[in-house]
Amino acid sequence: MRDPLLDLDRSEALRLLHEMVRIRRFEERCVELYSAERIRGFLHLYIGEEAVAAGAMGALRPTDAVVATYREHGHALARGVGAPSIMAEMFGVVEGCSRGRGGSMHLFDASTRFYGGNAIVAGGLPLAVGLALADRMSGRDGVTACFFGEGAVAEGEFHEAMNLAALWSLPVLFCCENNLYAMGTALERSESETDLALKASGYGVTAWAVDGMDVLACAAAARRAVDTVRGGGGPVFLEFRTYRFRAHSMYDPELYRSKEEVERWRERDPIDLFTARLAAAGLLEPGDLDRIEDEVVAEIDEAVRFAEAGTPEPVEDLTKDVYRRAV
Amino acid sequence: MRDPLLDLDRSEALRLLHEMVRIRRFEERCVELYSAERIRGFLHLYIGEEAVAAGAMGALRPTDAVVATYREHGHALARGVGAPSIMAEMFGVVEGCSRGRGGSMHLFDASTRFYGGNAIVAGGLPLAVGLALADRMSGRDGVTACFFGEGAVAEGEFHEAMNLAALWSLPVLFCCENNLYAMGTALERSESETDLALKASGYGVTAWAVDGMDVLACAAAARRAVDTVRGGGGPVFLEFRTYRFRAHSMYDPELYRSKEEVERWRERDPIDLFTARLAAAGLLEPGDLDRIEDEVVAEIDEAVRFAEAGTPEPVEDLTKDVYRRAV
Amino acid sequence: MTTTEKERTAEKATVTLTFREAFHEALRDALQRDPTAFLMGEDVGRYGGCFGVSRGLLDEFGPERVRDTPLSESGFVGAGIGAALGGMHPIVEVMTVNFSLLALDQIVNNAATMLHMSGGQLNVPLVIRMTTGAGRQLAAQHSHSLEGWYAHIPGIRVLAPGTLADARGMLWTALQDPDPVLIFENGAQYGVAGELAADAGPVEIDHAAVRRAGDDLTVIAYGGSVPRALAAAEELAGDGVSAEVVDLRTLRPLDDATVLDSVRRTHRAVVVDEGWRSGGLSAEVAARIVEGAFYELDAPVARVCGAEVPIPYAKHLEQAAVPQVADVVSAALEVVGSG
Amino acid sequence: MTTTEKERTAEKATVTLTFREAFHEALRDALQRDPTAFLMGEDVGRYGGCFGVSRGLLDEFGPERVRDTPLSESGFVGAGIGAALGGMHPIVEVMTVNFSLLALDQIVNNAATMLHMSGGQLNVPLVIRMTTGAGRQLAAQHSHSLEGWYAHIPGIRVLAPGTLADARGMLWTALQDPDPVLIFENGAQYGVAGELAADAGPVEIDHAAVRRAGDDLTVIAYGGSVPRALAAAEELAGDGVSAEVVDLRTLRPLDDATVLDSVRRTHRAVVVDEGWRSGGLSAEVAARIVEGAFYELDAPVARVCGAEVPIPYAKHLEQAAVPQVADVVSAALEVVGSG
Ligand SMILES: Cc1ncc(C[n+]2csc(CCOP(=O)(O)OP(=O)(O)O)c2C)c(N)n1
Ligand SMILES: Cc1ncc(C[n+]2csc(CCOP(=O)(O)OP(=O)(O)O)c2C)c(N)n1
Ligand SMILES: [Mg+2]
Ligand SMILES: [Mg+2]
Repeated sequence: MRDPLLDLDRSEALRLLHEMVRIRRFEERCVELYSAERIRGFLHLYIGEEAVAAGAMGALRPTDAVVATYREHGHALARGVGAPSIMAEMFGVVEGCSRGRGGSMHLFDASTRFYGGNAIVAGGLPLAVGLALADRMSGRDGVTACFFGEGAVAEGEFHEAMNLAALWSLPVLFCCENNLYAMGTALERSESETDLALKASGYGVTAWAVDGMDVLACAAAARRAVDTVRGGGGPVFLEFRTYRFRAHSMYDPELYRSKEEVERWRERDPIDLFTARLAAAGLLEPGDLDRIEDEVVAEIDEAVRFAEAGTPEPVEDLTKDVYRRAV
Repeated sequence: MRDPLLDLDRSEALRLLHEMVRIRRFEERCVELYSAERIRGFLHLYIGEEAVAAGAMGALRPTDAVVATYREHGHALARGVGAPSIMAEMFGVVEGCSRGRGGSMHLFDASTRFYGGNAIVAGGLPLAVGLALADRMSGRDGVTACFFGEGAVAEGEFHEAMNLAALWSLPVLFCCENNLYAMGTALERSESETDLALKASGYGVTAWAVDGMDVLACAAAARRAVDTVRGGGGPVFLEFRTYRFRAHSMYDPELYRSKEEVERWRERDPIDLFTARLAAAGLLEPGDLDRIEDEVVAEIDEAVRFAEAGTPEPVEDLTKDVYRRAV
Repeated sequence: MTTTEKERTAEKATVTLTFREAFHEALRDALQRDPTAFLMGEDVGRYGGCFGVSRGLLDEFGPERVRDTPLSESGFVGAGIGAALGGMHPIVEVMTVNFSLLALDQIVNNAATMLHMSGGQLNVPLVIRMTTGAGRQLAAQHSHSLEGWYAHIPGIRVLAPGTLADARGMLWTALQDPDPVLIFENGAQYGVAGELAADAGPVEIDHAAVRRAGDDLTVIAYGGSVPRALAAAEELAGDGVSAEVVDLRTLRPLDDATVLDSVRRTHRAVVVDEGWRSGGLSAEVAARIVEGAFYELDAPVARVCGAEVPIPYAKHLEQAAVPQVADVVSAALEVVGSG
Repeated sequence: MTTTEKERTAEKATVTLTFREAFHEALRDALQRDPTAFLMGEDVGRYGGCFGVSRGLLDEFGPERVRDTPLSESGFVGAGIGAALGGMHPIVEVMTVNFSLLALDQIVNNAATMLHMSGGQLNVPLVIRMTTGAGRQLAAQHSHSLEGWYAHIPGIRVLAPGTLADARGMLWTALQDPDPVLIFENGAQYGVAGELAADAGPVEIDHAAVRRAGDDLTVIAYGGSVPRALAAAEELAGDGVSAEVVDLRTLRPLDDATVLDSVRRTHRAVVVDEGWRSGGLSAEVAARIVEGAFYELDAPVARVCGAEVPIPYAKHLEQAAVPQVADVVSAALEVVGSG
């Protein structure tokens, strides 16, 4: 395959870099805010995996749909859910994208067709099948992109959803983020067949693996996959080979992997890799990185200010929206 | 592969024939007894599929375990659960193998390690994994044979059980009885990948397909598979390609398949095929068939008499055995 | 029109049909009138529905709108939720409540939570139908009565039609409801026939109904227990006891106002519930009566429930395990005789 | 021994530890003493347990007996049932009750039915542990309190340790029980420390316990609500109200004798239950009190329960959604003031 870098114009290159840096810094700010006890509950960071969301999301149209997991800040940001409303969500205020009821694990945004934020592993996959079915039955040409970790592959719901999507040839893009661990469980202790793309092809689903640390590879794979899916070729399964640099959540002593292993993977930091590649190709100008960092900091500062100024939902509204139709 | 017929002595040949005829006539008697309202509830017949249970069960030892479905009369009979106690079970009397509490779908017999009789499709598969795990952890060399229909393959529990068994290299023999229909749902409307052995191999499980109408093929495959499993080679998946000649249950108008299709399959009746083959090979002597039929009828008559003489469980015992340890 | 003519018209205006037919008509009507509606589940199409309810619908509406699914309860219930989020009105059939346990994660963690958890953004206009109940000698794994148990979950509505009118009329209303609705069809009733207005249509799904007026006690029932409660009331009338029968109809949210109104008049209550007693809906009804009408109660609330056992196959044991008319009658007599 | 020596010994004879440590000790003890016991679940080994309960056990007992599983709740719970049938004593950890819905088919249709359905042949000596409860801002899909809901199922025992002694002592007894036992560990309690007898060991699992004696009313609680009930009783004592606190301990089978004994003396009852109110265990307790002590009741049984909403993330909303000490106090005062 032709090096996708050659097809890239500078603005698209910078957009991808910006998106990854934005996610990285956002997550880092979350850590600080967690330590400061402004964010609470479970917090799962996307640090190390930025290339996947940044790369893949660009292949989608606004009319497409996205389903994600509890590790979804990056997906929400890349999809266009505003940083202020995500931050406000984690501050637990009504200005949050889920009115402060969902927190970090349950970002929802109807306007960008961002359907969560699902905290049951593999629980989002059947939803994605249904969203795709609705598109198909309504004659719309939407694609539903469903993100999930490799740990989800062992769940029965993965199996049922893959089979349904393939059997009915539905427009679902399955984006498996294989970061090698499900909490502390390494892939080889979770799957009898660790080649996940091979496993997926057992459903008759077109599937291939992608270097999840290479944002261009992610973007190119997603574009190709989305074209297939939108063109009526049925579902596609992409295995993004990536790694999370941080603990599973804020409570994880990381007993299950060595510091050396983490360090080795950090050498393939997707942001560093891409920066170096752009520089080498002459696509990065002096000051680009600083400008991106400044923009990102400004955006995140603003998001935090917005969240801090937010309003807690009145306790009287606790039982609102259990049902849309009240009796 | 060498024709297994050539390895067969006459007594083994007649045993297999006898077992198939026995199951067939037992099932036919069940139909009569259902019409006579002596058997009630759901009744699923094994007619057409006899070669699978008759063939496969011979590969097991008494110390092995068997898990089956609601279509399990044939398995119970072939495993050595007495015809009288099976019949009594369907008459709902305490002489039944489950004291009349289980009926047709829930035959249990601890003494032959026959663990049901599971009426939730795919619900038995995780149990089989656990039984095999117990054998392994206890240092026993038992094999657990788990029978289920091809419809079960779509269930999440199939996926989870296959993966667990393969991952932990457990001694499970997965016996998939592919009779092409799950109630009225044809395989191709159920599975995106209709080659089930191929699908199973996606778990890293040794798998192959067998002509389920050929009792010798079934027996040979099961022997080979059990050897592998018992020898520590991990689970094996056998796809037995078979067909049910009757309706799914007693309430099925069979709108989903044509009479012609059923007729075509009836031409491959496993009993007829085997009889003809034995005759051609000179292994069948005049009178063999009649003697088998007579023995079988006598056994079934006796079973029915036994069941008819059975005792309904006293109503006071209804709540007995909800817990083994009463408070 | 002469009186006789009027009578004849009134006569003409009813039809005799079974619960199966009533449920079928409801489905057909929904698929005809609501272009976003579709039916999905195991064997709803070619087989005609495991209990024959959807027979013929595949021919009329085609395989996209009458969609056979593989055996994947969690998968297709979840897909129903997704399709509802995507703007459709799915009617998902889970053959029976027994198998719905496989889909419980989707129902509880997704369908029921979505609207609230998303801050009011995402409602799930989904209907899930399933068969419930014992009485057909199907034994432990095929005889659960868990509709009352489902009623514990906030975010879903739970309907239990116990009359032909509700069998015919609840689906449409449920389908137009913006929230997920579970409809429990009593399996033992499918073949039961009765009279229904020829123009019967949608019914409201918010209130319990008094099915028979009475003064001496209130018998509260739902679903398959409604006919038993009515039969018991008839028998009690012979004994000089006037029983009011309340059909809960909707198990969540529970219309306790109708129940309390009745009990405040009769001062005595018997709850009939085919489900297991401990932690069943019967307990909730009893608790609400105590909370709302304690000082008007002349006797403790009695419960007639399913025995706390896995339902056995043998007929006499199964019958002993589920409430019978005689059990209701004797509980009622005891309640009326005490206090 | 002099008195002082005895006192010193008595002092020495307690240890300070957290619920997490108590649960850990129970596991360790079980694995040491019962060679057929093994622990199986997601991340019980290398990760050390999602809440740190099993940390260190992998090193001590090895990967066969402390078995990490893939994310396959139905699969490994079912495998636990099978292993129990095969003669082992599996301790299956389902990380939290929220995920146990994925395994509900195995629990309800297999574990709970097997013994009865097989005519008494096949018992299932299985223990399933899981974390339950809200209070840590984990939002709608991670905050369920469904132990009371599970108590609806005949064939299983349901335990809800609410004290350190029970956290330490229930597991062994459950493990030696011939029937399937579910143990619910309250997640918000893991870090709570207290005093426990140094030689604390197995406890019986059949009876409720009076945790504090009182005369004016009975407060009934379980699991994570026990400390709240006790705190409320303390506060009520300041108001001159003497509250008896009953800890249910075992939710199925329910020991209503202990509850009724108490209520017959106090004539008033408040049930505290973190679970949703409608159809929750609180309803069953209320119904049983009415059935067993109606004529001795001076006021309606009150319930202090979780709000009927998916639990929200925002702290103030979450706190408002689950019963607080102040809620118990005010319910108690109302009950005592009425009737
Ligand atoms: C059904 C279910 N079981 C267990 C959990 C607890 N849990 C949360 S995240 C997680 C690991 C998931 O790993 P993976 O799918 O690889 O995603 P990653 O966290 O690596 O992005 C587990 C076990 C859960 N949320 N849902
Ligand atoms: C989980 C579950 N869903 C649905 C059913 C209803 N049902 C009983 S048998 C059956 C078909 C199963 O087909 P298959 O596995 O191929 O076995 P076969 O009956 O052909 O032997 C169905 C859908 C069930 N028993 N369990
Ligand atoms: Mg992972
Ligand atoms: Mg089949």
